[in-house]
Amino acid sequence: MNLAVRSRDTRAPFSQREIPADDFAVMRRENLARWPTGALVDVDAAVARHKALPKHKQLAHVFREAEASGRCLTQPRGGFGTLELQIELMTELDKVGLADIVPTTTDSYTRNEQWDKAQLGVEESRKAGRSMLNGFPMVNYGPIETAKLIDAIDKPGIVLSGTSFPRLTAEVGYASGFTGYLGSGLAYTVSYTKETSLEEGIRNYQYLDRLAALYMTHGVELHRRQPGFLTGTNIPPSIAIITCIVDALLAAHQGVRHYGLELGQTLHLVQDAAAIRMCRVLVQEYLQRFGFHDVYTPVTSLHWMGAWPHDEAQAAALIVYGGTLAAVGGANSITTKSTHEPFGIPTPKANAEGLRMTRMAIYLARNQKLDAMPEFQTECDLIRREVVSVMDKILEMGDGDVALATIRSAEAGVLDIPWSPNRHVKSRIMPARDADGYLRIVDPGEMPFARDAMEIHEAGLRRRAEREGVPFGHELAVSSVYEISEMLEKLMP
Amino acid sequence: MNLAVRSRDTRAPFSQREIPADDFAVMRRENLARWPTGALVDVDAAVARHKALPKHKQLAHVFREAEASGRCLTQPRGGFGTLELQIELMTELDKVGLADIVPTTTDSYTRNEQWDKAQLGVEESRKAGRSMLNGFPMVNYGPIETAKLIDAIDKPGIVLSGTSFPRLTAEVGYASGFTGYLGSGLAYTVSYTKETSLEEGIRNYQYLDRLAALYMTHGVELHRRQPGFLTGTNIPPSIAIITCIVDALLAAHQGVRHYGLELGQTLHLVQDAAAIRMCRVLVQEYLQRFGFHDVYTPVTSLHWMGAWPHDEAQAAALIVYGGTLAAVGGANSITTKSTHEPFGIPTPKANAEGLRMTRMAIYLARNQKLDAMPEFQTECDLIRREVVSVMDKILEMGDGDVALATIRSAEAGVLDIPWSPNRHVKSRIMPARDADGYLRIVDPGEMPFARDAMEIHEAGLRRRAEREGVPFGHELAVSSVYEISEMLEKLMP
Amino acid sequence: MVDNAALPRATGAAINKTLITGVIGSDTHIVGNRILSIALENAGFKVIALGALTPAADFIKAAIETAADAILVSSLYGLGELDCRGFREQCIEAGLDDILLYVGGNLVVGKRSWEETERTFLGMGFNRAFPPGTRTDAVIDALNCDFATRSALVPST
Amino acid sequence: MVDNAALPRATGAAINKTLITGVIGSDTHIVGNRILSIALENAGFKVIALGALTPAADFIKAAIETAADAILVSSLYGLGELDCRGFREQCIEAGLDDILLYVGGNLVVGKRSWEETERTFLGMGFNRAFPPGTRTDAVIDALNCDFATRSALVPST
Ligand code: B12
Ligand code: B12
Repeated sequence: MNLAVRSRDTRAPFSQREIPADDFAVMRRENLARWPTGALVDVDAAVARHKALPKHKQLAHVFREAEASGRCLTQPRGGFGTLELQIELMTELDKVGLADIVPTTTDSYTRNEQWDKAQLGVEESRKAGRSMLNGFPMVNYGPIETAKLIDAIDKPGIVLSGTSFPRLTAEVGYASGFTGYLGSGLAYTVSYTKETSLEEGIRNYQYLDRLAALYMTHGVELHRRQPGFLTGTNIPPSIAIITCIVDALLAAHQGVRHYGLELGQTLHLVQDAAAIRMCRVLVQEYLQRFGFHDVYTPVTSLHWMGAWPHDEAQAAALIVYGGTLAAVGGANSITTKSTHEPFGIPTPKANAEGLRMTRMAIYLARNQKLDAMPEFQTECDLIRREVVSVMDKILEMGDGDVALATIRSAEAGVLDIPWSPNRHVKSRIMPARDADGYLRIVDPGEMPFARDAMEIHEAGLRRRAEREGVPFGHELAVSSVYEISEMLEKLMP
Repeated sequence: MNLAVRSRDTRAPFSQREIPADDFAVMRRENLARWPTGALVDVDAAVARHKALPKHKQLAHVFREAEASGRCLTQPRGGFGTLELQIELMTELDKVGLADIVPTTTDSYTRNEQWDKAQLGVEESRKAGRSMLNGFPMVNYGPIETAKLIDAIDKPGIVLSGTSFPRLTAEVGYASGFTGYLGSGLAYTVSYTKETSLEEGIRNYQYLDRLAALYMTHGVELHRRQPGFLTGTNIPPSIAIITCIVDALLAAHQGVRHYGLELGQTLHLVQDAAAIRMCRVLVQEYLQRFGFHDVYTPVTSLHWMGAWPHDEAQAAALIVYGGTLAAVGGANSITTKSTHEPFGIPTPKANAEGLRMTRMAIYLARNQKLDAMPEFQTECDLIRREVVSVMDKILEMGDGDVALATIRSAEAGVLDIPWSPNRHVKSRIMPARDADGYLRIVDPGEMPFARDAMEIHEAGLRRRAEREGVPFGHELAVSSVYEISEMLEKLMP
Repeated sequence: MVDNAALPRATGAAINKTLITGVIGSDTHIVGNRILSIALENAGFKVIALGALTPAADFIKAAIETAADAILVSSLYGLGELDCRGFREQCIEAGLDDILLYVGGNLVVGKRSWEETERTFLGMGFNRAFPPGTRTDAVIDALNCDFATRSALVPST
Repeated sequence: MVDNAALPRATGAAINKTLITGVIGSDTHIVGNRILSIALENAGFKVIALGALTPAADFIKAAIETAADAILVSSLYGLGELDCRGFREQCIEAGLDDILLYVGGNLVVGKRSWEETERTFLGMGFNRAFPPGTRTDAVIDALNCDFATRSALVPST
């Protein structure tokens, strides 16, 4: 990682403010100079490329269309180490899996800006005849080569790159004709880094968001998206929604107007539907409060993000049920997994199969909604109380600036993330599944959740503890990490 | 088929009345004489065998236990042509599939009492090294050999034999230690025969029900069960429930007190939950009306009984969603299928996989109920109105006798079954899926459904016809036969 | 499907051909057979539908009585291989040496490769065998094609 | 799982052993590693937990500083094979010739046979490799067993 360059970016005082055009031009020049392919990024050419794309290959458009016709789009994940393998994968996902949105996941070296290591991985992969990288090294290939991926498919493409350092990858990705980009400063920094400060992570995503806004000024609307799944490990809806609000406000300040929100599934029919509803509602409320009245915020539901069972039959159940949850919950899209999830990166075939299972599940659950169900309303109210109590405290700490609010509240533990590897959050909050299958909070750490909400959480968890004859405490959280991955023989003997 | 003997059974005037003990003894003697293995059936020995079974191998007990703890039991189907293959299958279903109830499906020759043909099939299967029969020829093996099946498993066994001629198979099955037996006079006659009269079918099942009652007088409670799936082809809940009521009343008159009710899934979350609820409620209401206050009637939900998609991913979705529907609907058990369903009889492995997918789905949906949902209540009311309007007319036609009511109402078309091969029902009623995914009735034939109920059906169907630009009529029914089996590419392009 | 139910789809040589349909043996799967029969009729064929549970001999008897041009045997329940043994021989015995024989449905027990199954039934003397899931349009197309070929071989006077 | 969290489960030769844990390379999968570290500590081991994103060199440095008896390397993200290359050689260079080396997690990209994967990592000099889904009890048992064997080989004076 090129620390020298990174420290240059941090010159301007840290705030939520839009990066001024002049500063941004300088930042871009410096950024693009970090690896040879950066020189191939040209916004004018990229804008022309985007404008030449048919509507159905533009993700921003596809989302709005789908919402109008009440469809839930499907999107897998997937990245392999070479262009050839990646084209093969994307074609399979598009043609066999019927993916509505086709992804390119980058490899971990790329995510950490270790492009030299990634280069090695490409070569090793070519030699080994199989992918030695866990994703596609987009920066190494550069925008001209990478554009071939978009040419190979008949759907919109999205870049998935779980990192706090997206600046060069984003330049390459958008320039290549990808019309969507997943990632955000708060969410990814807490889930993908150990030492990186939230300030650095947020600055890097301010760059990316500012880049999307730059395309907008050229008449190209790009999709940006927040990965609310965080550490993927039993994230209660309120935690995910709080990070969605923070990241959405940060993005909106940079000029983003098409901002997706992701939520990992809790696997509870009612809780997931309520989470999807309240994510949409609450993010909009906070955006409006800050004067942003024109940000479109579709919600994506994610197949179970925690540990998966090894039995393929059980895994299939998670996939299909996930499709049901997304459809019933009214998600705008679902991000899918495969039966290979517990083992390793899926083959294209397994990945396409996961898509088809999900798609059929969506078809079967069409028209089913829980709106009129009292439990749904109760859960919506509960989520609102949780989010508002914490969110208002977070904002208060920023003296009107969301960026500062984020740093300060994380430091104080007011904003906290379960199971985070990052030193700059306390990671004291502990979630666990309760007696009725809701994901609840067994220990809020320093998070100022409304007292009456926490009482509901505790009651359900105490009932579970009692039923299982274990003490009320962290053990509930640990066994909840394993729960869904347990063999059926143990889950339901 | 031995017509001579069958006509002897029909001597007593046809009615709902319990077969007197003396008559029954004569009937049993004649019946058991029809194939050599009949001589091996001895009720005293059989009673001893049943009493020696541990509680967890007694289906009547297992159902009550499961209900008390709110569990939904799983049960597959399955039968192969030889004892060795059948033991292997049942062991796999028990140990790998974790089936709570282990089945033995008989072959079609056995069902039609063509035991000589079945014998040929056993020999052909032995030669070919694979099963040339579509089930286990239980009568040919006889009770002593067949008992080895029950010894091989650690769960209760149930006989599945779709036929109007169950008398000898039932004797062998119960004597072998099977504690459950599926089939009924009305339901199976309309779905498994062409020329057989309802009178004959009902008489044959009166024999079987009377046999179960005979065991009861010896202190052995056996599970009997009605196959409400009928022709498996888009059966609306009210049709299934009407046949459940008729067959339950017939069974209760013979002394049966543990009578399961089956419902094929409609694949609609709300409609299936309402169907399960109203099946239980309405059957009890009619039983009580006839003075039967102590019949236990658990409800079984059946995986999609119509045509299946060939794509295994799509089939997996039907399996998992089916588990969700059964669990959310509060079914006492679910009968499962596999991804091989559209092709042929599944391998033991595929069958066990279907069980595991379903079981995981049940686990995931635990605690989820729709009771408080207004749509659920509306659908329950609708089902009640449909059932009561037809059922009361059926009973009226019998002058107080359910058996006579059945024959007469079928003849008049007041009782009718969609897609039946049987000449003695009109099969004029035509079901189809409506715009919201509910199974509705596009043409009631002569069935006297309440007018306001039919208006609701028509409205939903007209909306679908309009959306698809097809006329309101039988085409809706035909395309609904194919619908679920269509490739995803067509269902949801 | 009966999308274009009203329009006769049987073409040229196929018009006015008589077909026997039915489900062979102890097989009660009537749904697909019924839909097929209706579709064939709507397509302009003359259809004698014997329904479910039809013995092999009844197909042949009906074919003789109606001077049928083809017999379409359905078998769904897994015993097709046993039920259809000797069907062509019985036709020949009855003097129906060249009658067009189709078979379709779920032809064997279990999930075997279609190639293997097809070979088995063609070996038994069926002119065509159809895999599970066959749609009615495909059957109509095959009939049109086969009747056209046959009429080309036997030039009409 | 931490069912019996309070009871030290390390037995005999394993008591008071020092273990280094961490997730190697650019890998952020901390959950399993954290649960494992807690379980090992609860079992009576002394655990130095380096956390996620730990370079190979840091494991070795920590092992030298604490005179550790074993290093437990986690790798989940699929680059384990690349990240762990030369790990044993680096240990030997640092004078940790015989230190017990375990590796676990999701060790390769994709779904390869476990036998093949295990062979690869044992070939790289790890004493044991653990497949995906390994529970903490299995790790504790293996440590107990290996420390017992080792102390039997080197008789304590
Ligand atoms: C509905 C159904 C039933 C209903 C039948 C109701 C009725 N009376 O019709 C019920 C529930 C009663 C039933 C019973 C049984 N069934 Co069933 N059933 C099915 C199911 C789910 C759908 C069949 C269907 O209606 N398809 C829809 C129609 C439109 O399609 P189709 O029948 O395939 O017909 C189309 C084409 O095949 C083609 N076609 C058909 N015939 C012909 C002929 C020619 C010449 C041509 C060219 C084309 C052609 O055109 C049709 C229209 O497009 C199938 C599995 C599946 N397909 O998903 C199993 C299936 C056929 N059944 C099966 C079995 C084993 C049975 C039982 C023996 C066991 C049991 N489950 O109880 C009994 C049989 C009883 C008996 N004696 O026949 C097996 C057959 C196994 C095998 N072949 O290896 C299947 C495949 C399920 C399975 N995997 O186990 N069944
Ligand atoms: C949760 C999760 C995440 C979270 C991680 C959050 C966090 N900071 O910890 C998030 C969402 C951030 C994530 C990100 C990524 N993930 Co991930 N993730 C998972 C998942 C679903 C569960 C992992 C988990 O927590 N398991 C629960 C714990 C308790 O189990 P465990 O980690 O296996 O540890 C136990 C044992 O393995 C054992 N053990 C562990 N270490 C060791 C060491 C020794 C010596 C021993 C003896 C035992 C042992 O003991 C532990 C306790 O029982 C797995 C798939 C799965 N397992 O279902 C994928 C998985 C590990 N991830 C994968 C990938 C590819 C990624 C990404 C690269 C791509 C992406 N999806 O964005 C990034 C990686 C980023 C990076 N630089 O590391 C792949 C790895 C592929 C491979 N190996 O071929 C997997 C297998 C999913 C898949 N099939 O694609 N992931």
